[in-house]
Amino acid sequence: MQELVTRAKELLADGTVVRVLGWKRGDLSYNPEPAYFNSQEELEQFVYDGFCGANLSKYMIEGSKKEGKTLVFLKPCDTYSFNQLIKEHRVDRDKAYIIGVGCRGKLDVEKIKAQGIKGIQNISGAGIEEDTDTLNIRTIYGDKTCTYGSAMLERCHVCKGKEHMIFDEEIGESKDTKDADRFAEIEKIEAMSPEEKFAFFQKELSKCIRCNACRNVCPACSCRKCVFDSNQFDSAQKANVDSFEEKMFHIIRAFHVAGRCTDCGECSRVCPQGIPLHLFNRKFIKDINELYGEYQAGADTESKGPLTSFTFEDAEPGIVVERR
Amino acid sequence: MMQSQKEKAELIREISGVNPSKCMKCGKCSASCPSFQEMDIKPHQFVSYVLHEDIDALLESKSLWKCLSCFACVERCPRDVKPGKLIDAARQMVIRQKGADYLSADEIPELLDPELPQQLLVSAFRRYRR
Amino acid sequence: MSIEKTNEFRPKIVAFCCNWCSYAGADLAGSSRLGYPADVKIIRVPCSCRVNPMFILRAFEKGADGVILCGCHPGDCHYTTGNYYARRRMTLLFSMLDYLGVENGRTRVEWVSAAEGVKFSTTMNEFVEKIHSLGKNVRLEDLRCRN
Amino acid sequence: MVYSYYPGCTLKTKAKDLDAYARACAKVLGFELEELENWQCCGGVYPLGSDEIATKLSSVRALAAAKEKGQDLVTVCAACHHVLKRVNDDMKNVEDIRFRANNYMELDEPYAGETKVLHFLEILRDRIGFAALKDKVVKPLTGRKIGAYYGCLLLRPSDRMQFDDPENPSIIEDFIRALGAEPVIYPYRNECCGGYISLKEKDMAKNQTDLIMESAAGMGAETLVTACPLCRYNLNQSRTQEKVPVVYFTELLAEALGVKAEAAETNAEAAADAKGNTKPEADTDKTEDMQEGGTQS
Amino acid sequence: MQRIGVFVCHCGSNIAATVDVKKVVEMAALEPGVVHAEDYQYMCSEAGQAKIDAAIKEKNLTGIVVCSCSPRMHETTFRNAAKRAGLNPYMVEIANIREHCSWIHKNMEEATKKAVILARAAIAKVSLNTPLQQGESRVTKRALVIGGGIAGIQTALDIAEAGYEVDIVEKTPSIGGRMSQLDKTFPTLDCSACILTPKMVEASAHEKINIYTYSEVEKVSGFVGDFTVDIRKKARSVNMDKCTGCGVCQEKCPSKKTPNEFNRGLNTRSAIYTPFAQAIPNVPVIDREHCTKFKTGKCGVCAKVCQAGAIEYDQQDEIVTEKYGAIVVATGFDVIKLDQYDEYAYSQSPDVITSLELERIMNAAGPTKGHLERISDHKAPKNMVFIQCVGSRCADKRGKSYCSKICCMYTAKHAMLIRDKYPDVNVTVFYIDVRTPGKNFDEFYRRAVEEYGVNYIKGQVGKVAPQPNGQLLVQGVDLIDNKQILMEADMVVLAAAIEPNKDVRKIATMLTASIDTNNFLTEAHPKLRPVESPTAGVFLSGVCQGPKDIPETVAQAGAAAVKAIGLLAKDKLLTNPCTAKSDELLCNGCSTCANVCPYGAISYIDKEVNDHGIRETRHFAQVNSALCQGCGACTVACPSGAMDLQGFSNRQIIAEVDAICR
Repeated sequence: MQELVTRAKELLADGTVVRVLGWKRGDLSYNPEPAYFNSQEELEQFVYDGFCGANLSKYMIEGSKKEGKTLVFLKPCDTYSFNQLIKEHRVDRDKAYIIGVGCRGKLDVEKIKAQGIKGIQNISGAGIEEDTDTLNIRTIYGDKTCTYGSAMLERCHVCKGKEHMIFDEEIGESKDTKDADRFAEIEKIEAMSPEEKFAFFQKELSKCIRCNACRNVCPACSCRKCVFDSNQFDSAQKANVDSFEEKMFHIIRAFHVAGRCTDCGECSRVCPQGIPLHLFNRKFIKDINELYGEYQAGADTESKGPLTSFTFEDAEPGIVVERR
Repeated sequence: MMQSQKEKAELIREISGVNPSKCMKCGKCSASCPSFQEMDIKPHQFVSYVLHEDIDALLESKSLWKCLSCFACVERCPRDVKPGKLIDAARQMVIRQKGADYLSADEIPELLDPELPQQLLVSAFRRYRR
Repeated sequence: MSIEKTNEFRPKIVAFCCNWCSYAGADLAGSSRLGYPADVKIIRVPCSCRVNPMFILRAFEKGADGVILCGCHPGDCHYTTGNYYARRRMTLLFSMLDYLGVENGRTRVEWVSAAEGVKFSTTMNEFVEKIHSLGKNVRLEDLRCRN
Repeated sequence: MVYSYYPGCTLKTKAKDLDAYARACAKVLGFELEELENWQCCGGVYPLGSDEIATKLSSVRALAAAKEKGQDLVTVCAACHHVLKRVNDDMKNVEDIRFRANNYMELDEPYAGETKVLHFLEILRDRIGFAALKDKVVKPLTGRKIGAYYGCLLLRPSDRMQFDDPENPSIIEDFIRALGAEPVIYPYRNECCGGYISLKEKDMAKNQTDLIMESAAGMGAETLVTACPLCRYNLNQSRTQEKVPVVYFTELLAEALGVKAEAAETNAEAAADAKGNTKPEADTDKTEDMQEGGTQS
Repeated sequence: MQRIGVFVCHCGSNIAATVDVKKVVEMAALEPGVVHAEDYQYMCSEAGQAKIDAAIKEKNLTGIVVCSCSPRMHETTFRNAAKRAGLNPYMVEIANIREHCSWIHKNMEEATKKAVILARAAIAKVSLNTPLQQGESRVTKRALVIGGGIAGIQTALDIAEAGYEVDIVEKTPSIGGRMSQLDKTFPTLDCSACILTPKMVEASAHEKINIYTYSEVEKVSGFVGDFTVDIRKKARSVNMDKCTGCGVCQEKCPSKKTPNEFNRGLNTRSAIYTPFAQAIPNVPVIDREHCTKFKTGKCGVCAKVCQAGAIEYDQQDEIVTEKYGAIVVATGFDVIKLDQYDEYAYSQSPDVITSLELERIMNAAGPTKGHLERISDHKAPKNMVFIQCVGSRCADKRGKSYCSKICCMYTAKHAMLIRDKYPDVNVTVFYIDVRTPGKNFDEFYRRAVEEYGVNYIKGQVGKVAPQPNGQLLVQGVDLIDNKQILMEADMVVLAAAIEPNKDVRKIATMLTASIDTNNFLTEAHPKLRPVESPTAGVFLSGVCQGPKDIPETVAQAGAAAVKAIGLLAKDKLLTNPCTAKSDELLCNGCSTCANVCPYGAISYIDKEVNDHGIRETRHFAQVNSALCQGCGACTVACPSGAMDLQGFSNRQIIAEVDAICR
């Protein structure tokens, strides 16, 4: 981590960049937050550890509007988002100095709590350089441990890989964390009866409080004004009355990012209600891969997305029934 | 049970699955039929009789027992009418009546010869008897 | 074979028809007097690609029991490519609805040319029959909006 | 490759040679015909009435048995092939028949036309290929002029049978060519031989076969080849002066593959066994009809 | 708030018999914004339009809904009425209560209910309409005719005579088409070549007509008034300017085994060839597939014998790009393949032929030099049998469902010509019906029967059996005598169904012109607009639209020309104002919309905007309304809803959905 700070200071000092976009220590050891650092002093607050899950790509939309270059730290998975934003002219490549940082999987404090560890005060072992598989957790009830892997975000178990898709320089090593099939969850739901499916999503989505955290964090949901906030479709934000509104919101949100979503998993990470929102996006990704050929949004900055291209032989919508 | 001509026509349509109104009266069925000479009611007339619900005449017709079910008429019909299936349906209607078999057990022995294959007997039974 | 039963479930069915093929096909069904149930109401759109998934969900939200989208046959789009985009969009949307446990069969895409009045009519008859077999759309309806 | 095999009643009685040659040839060609256990007579003709269920059940049983074994179902007799193929088609496509037949049958798993029904000739054409067959020929029938007699059962109705062009078929001609002989094309090769009519209306059948025989002979055929025992019987009843001998296609095949003699031997043994038995059909006859018919021998 | 007027049409009894129009008026009047509602016998009539006019003026209406027939029928009528009354024509919406309601429902209560709902949807929509202005686009004063048969030639001549430039694109090496293959024409029996050749010459000599033979349309873009077309000029391998048409190359060409397409494969031709003697241009092409020089590199005889040095083996295909204001499709027909009809032994006997083949046999320039003889043994026939409706009027897959229309007449023609020239030949025609609607047509057919003794038998043929003696045994039926007929014939002639040229589907796709299940191009209206395609600027000439004979083809060719001329005569076209429009404050500039636009109508600009007090330079989409055709693909691609379609806006469609589901 120190290496990142040192390099950032150098770049600030030599004028390559005028600010740094990174993560700042939070009030607790497991909740760092994205922040701009404008001086070497401010960088003292910089942190990069296992809890720095936040994808900084989207912040570069604003960063691109600021004067001068911004140094941004991107994990391998974040670079897909950044590429996609370049493709959509939402960020300015020339305004960014990208340091691709290593990643050994990102952590989710909820996963730790779910293991029955309560009253967390401090967690150690989450550092990026630390070569340990154990997290030491100090709680008001005494010290506890859990494995690094058991505290990892879902998305890291299905990691897209260690490569940075775009960068100016790379610092740090990454680890293979993939140990699950990305589409296993989707297939499980697909195999359910319609009643089970409906019940499953009803249960999950009834938790939604329409806080819009998923939308706000999503690098693909970068509209200046969301359709759900405008009167374009007479759908301006309404109070939640029933589950349909949530369904509609989440279906349309997933549809709007279909073919553009890089599966960065931020939506599920930030949901305060713990709704597995990635299940929507990943369903579209799975369908796209199966019906129109493998496609990874953000793998490059030129290719046409699956919903802006077609072939004469494309499957008919009736295939939905046939595949069942 | 006495059935009206209309009901019988309906039954023939149902058993055969044939819609006689598709016929355009080109006569290709009769032109193709190998048993044409032996038939009193010709294949194209058969379609017309069903259309006009004149079924009793068909049930008495000797054509029922002359059709080879070779499907030449079905294959070549430009309108997909399937006259052969109508004839078979009429034959079915006859043999489904008790005692109306066209082949009785008594007459079989004299029809046989040493070379005659099983298949022939089986087929004839299916066609002629309930 | 139209369904003309009274005192029972009368579905609300929205049919989006592209102006060039399917709307004309529906007109042809009309001028050929090829009936289909009055439950079907047609909305004219320039092209099948004009149909936003929002429209379809909106219809369900407001109590529709089925939504069908008709456009030109692939290769025959008046705007060359519109129906290809519509095809992908609808395939994904329908797949998602299926995934969420909404009975598939409530949504359908059919390509109907201007010359296919018969197809339009049979498609609508079939679709209404299908919706009848599925019954009222309770899974997607916003109860608040029902009259 | 192992296929389920449905020989049919005639191949167990009057057309044992058709069967014996088929088995011998299969061996040479590298596939196996595994006879279904407890198969029942197909009934000889396909019941045309849309309300006929009971008369189709024996075929469904055979089809379901093949499905259970996961094998394609092969027939040699044209009539059995016709019946099985069409019943299978009904089970696949006609909901009413499928529902009612399954209701009768009470199988563990409902049958819905999954089995593929193949005629022996289709195996030769589509699985082995006539070019490959040609390579296996050891005694080419060079110089022989052979007319194919298709009859109606293999070809019609073409949308169901999907066997070959119903008006200008070529599968048997290609077969004849593969064996090294010269096919003779004559126009009546796809006209009916009279079929079951020959039981009661003997003259009518003879009119038909006279036409076929004369046409074939006129065009220069020295042998006729067929896949159907009834066709062969009827053709042999023809009153024409110059009778063209009629043989089964499997016999020609066995000859060309060089296994005719040994197949004939086993066949003769079988025939001898059969003669010793006063009621040869008893073990295969499954229907009442058959037993009545069996009194003739 | 809009002030809406609703006008409900009875359409005589067409609507009023099934829909309670009074009830519709009553219910519509209750809708918000509706300040006027009335019904009338015929809204489209002058009196009906006057009512609309009066209501707009008296009640200061800002929008109107007409509940009537399909908008495809009278939308323009009512828009014009609104315009005359001073209302923007795009403030008009139509509720289709005829085609989509009264004509398909029987129950009055149901139909009325539905009509009310359709009216509500239209009212809901019109409440959100905004006045739109039509733009203008230019017209390129040049027409393209695809196909150089009699239809294409006639259309081109008529357009050229009106003073406009015309290009003909013909796929084969010469113009002339099917008509050039015919010997005589009915019902006057004049020689086909004698009447066609002068037209071919006239077309090729016309200063306004430019002919691309051996060429195909490769790509079409643009729209009415402004099409851009790529034409592939296939390499002819012969220099058109140098060639003198002497024909020596064709004589000397050693490769003469290619089936002669012009003679329907009845004889062969050389690899370098002109299809027929009167070909225009009279310049041969090298059929590279069959030319020894191209196959093996050796030969080159034609180049050696060509005095003019016109042979160019290294010619390449060339793409010419041209602009056109109007396009006429005249791609014609072919006869169906008969290999599915072998009960007639077409592929088993050379003496079973199609009527088009007979046409070539009877032609002096044909394979038999005009002598009627059998192809198998060149013997003169004694008995000929004609079979009608081979593949026409078929419900099954192998044939065509339609009547090919020309066969009855050409068969009568053939029968008559044969009986006239060879009185000892017996001619029998098996027919299902003899269809002779047309001036002097039935008289013609009757002459064949009465004066020429042609034996017409009502009934079909079941089988044609080639006999060992070379005869054809025809097994047919006489339905009048109720007898099966067996007759020997020397030749059998099949009236094969005609079908649109195979390439027409490709061309229709390029033109986005619609096509029916039989591959005939669809007309804009079957009765009232029979020569126009529903695609603006595309017109139909000849059999590509439906079976027709020569006089009908020529008549339609002229009609198509007039329609094209009517278009070319305009200096400007008014464009559809229902185009896409981007909201600059909502646009993200992501370019998704541009990716799906088929017209390249969307571009991006960087411009300073004032977004609720925030001034910043933004990158956003702009629609070129001259290029935009209003499909709406972009509106759905746009995630933010910045892109909307005028006249079919998101809110309008949603209002319709809500009204229907209410």
